[in-house]
Amino acid sequence: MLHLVNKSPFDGCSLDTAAAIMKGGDELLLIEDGVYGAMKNGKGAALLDGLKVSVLGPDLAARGIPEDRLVDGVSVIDYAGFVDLVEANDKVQSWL
Amino acid sequence: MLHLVNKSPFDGCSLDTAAAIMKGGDELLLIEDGVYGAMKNGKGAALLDGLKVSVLGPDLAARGIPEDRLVDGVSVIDYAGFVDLVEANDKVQSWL
Amino acid sequence: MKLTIQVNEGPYQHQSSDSAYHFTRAALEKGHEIFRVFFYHDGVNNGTRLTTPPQDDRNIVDRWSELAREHDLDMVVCVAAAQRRGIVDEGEAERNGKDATNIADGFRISGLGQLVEGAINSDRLVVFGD
Amino acid sequence: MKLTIQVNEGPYQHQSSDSAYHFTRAALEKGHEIFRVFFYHDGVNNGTRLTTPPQDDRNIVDRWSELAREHDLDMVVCVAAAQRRGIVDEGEAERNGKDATNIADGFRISGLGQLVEGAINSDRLVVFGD
Amino acid sequence: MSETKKFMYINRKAPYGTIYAWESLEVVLIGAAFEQDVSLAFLDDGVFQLTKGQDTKGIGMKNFSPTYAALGDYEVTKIYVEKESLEERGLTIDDLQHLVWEDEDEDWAEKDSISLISRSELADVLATQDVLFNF
Amino acid sequence: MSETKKFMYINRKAPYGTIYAWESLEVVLIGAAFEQDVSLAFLDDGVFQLTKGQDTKGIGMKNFSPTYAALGDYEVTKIYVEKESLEERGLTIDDLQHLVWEDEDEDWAEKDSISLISRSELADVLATQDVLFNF
Repeated sequence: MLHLVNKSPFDGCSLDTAAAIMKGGDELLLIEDGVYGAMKNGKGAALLDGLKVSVLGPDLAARGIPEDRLVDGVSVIDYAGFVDLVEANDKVQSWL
Repeated sequence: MLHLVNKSPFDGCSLDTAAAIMKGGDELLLIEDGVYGAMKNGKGAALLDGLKVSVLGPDLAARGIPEDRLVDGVSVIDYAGFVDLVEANDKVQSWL
Repeated sequence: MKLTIQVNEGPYQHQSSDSAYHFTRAALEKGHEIFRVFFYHDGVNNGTRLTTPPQDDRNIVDRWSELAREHDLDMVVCVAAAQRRGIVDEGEAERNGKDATNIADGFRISGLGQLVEGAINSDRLVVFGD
Repeated sequence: MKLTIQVNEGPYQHQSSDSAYHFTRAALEKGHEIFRVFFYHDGVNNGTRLTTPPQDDRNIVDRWSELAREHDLDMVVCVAAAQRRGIVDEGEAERNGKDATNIADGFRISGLGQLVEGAINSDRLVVFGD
Repeated sequence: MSETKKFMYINRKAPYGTIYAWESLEVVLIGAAFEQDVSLAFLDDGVFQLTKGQDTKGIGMKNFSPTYAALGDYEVTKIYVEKESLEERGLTIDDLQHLVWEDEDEDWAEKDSISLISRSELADVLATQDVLFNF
Repeated sequence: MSETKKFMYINRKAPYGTIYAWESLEVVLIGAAFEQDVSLAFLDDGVFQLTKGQDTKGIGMKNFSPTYAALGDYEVTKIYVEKESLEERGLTIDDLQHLVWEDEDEDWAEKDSISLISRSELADVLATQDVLFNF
């Protein structure tokens, strides 16, 4: 199962709930303002511990976040990688 | 100064920021989904301590929250009362 | 008191337009003056005459049009925001080569300066949004 | 894989429609099949031909229309949501007594069943919203 | 279209402040005709959708909360409410509408539609679904 | 229209995910012509609007961040950034664009536009304003 979060960790509880609901084998993809959740020293960092996390590179670049500011172990992917994640997981949960 | 909050205390940080910015003499009005912030035992209750708080009655009724579920000291007003609050304060800050 | 009201969201999706309407009506009933209602961002979508809401629900656009007619309200739709969202009057249709208009009764399309002017000329600016 | 894409927000206000577009394009480039793109809630506002975005910005509506033309996409605007927001084709104009239409090329108005059918017939449903 | 899928509608937003709750319910009602294996989840602010005593006269909007009570007639009988979300909001199950359905196989016995489940149980239920609807 | 008011534009939302940041800036640019006493506040997710190095090619949206650097030319020279909001987000002032203006009264000396202030100082600044714009 692929979990999509598109909100900043300060805007609602989508990242909190997604992280709490995720099971072993699930994956998390941060898109749009959700990419702020993967920042080192940010509010989201603590939530990502032990999770398999990707962020959408184009959204990261738009917001001026260099990749070295991300929590260790986070993958940066493009829209094609997003499609691959959707294919690799049996379903998608958008935490709107 | 009148502070308007229209979001649930679980949806973003509007109530947190409004409560932190409010100064003596300022007033807080909770409207729309913001009315959940005035519920006893809810997440917003702790933030309201010492503040002058009103909630919009029509929004409260729509959401099925009885007045006895509100934090003590909160006033319930209607749209006419909303207008009066805007008039009584020198300006309005909408924490969108 | 003299008021300018700003509406940032379109009809139905968010409660903002409803809240702004009830507030505006209450202010008028109390004898206050509405200098202007300014529709910005998706708020411009309140100004289309093409909606057909369910019969058991309120008609948000018609309600604004009627309030404007009764109280001679100045309801301004921001031109830049309207161009992005597709709210069009005769002038805009001609300028931008559009084959239809959708602006509702009582709304006019004008610039962002109208919001700033509203803020300058009113005692209070009250913003309704998301 | 066969995909249905759901778009819940209108153009420009939220990034949802942009993200859905880039995702859909990437899926097509990889050879996946898009069973349907379903526009719901304010997402129906992506289907108006009356927008005129600034020349230095992307044209969200045209972009969808072109993608549909190139790939023969089925882009469905929910009728109930469209009636609330004022997205109208010839049939809707006639039924609801409207004097104009605003539907853009490549979009068709149909029922919510189209979303459910999309979910049944696709390997994945991917939702973009607020 | 002969295949039956497990459909879950995820409700995480409060009613009236935005239309998502109501338009989500419209999908559930239409979707019922497609005879899939349907369930609903209410978590986060979505639990507020089910509160008793909603009265929208003062805001001039349609009160759609009675529709939840009709879900049983549409054979939508599995409604999961997340315990943690209720508790964080100072709510109990008694603050919510009592939703029931009639079991044809047991002489139309009235049964509860709502199951109060923990976050980790909800995670298990989500894992078994085929399609998740979000609004 | 001869009266001068203290106008403050409040920015609390991240860029690109929603259009509020950009359309707010459009009001600031238009509003500059009205010769009011203008200032901008950036707090909560609004501080993300000012980050350096924004590159929107990959999302196909217009990069409006260079406009902040032009605000000095519009005589918009008072930009308040809330310290607590930066810190909560793991940011420092060095992550933000360096915004300056030229002081006509001091032989066009270049001065910083951004003042980093605490939440309680921001509360004081808000209190002195006549009109608060929110988007």
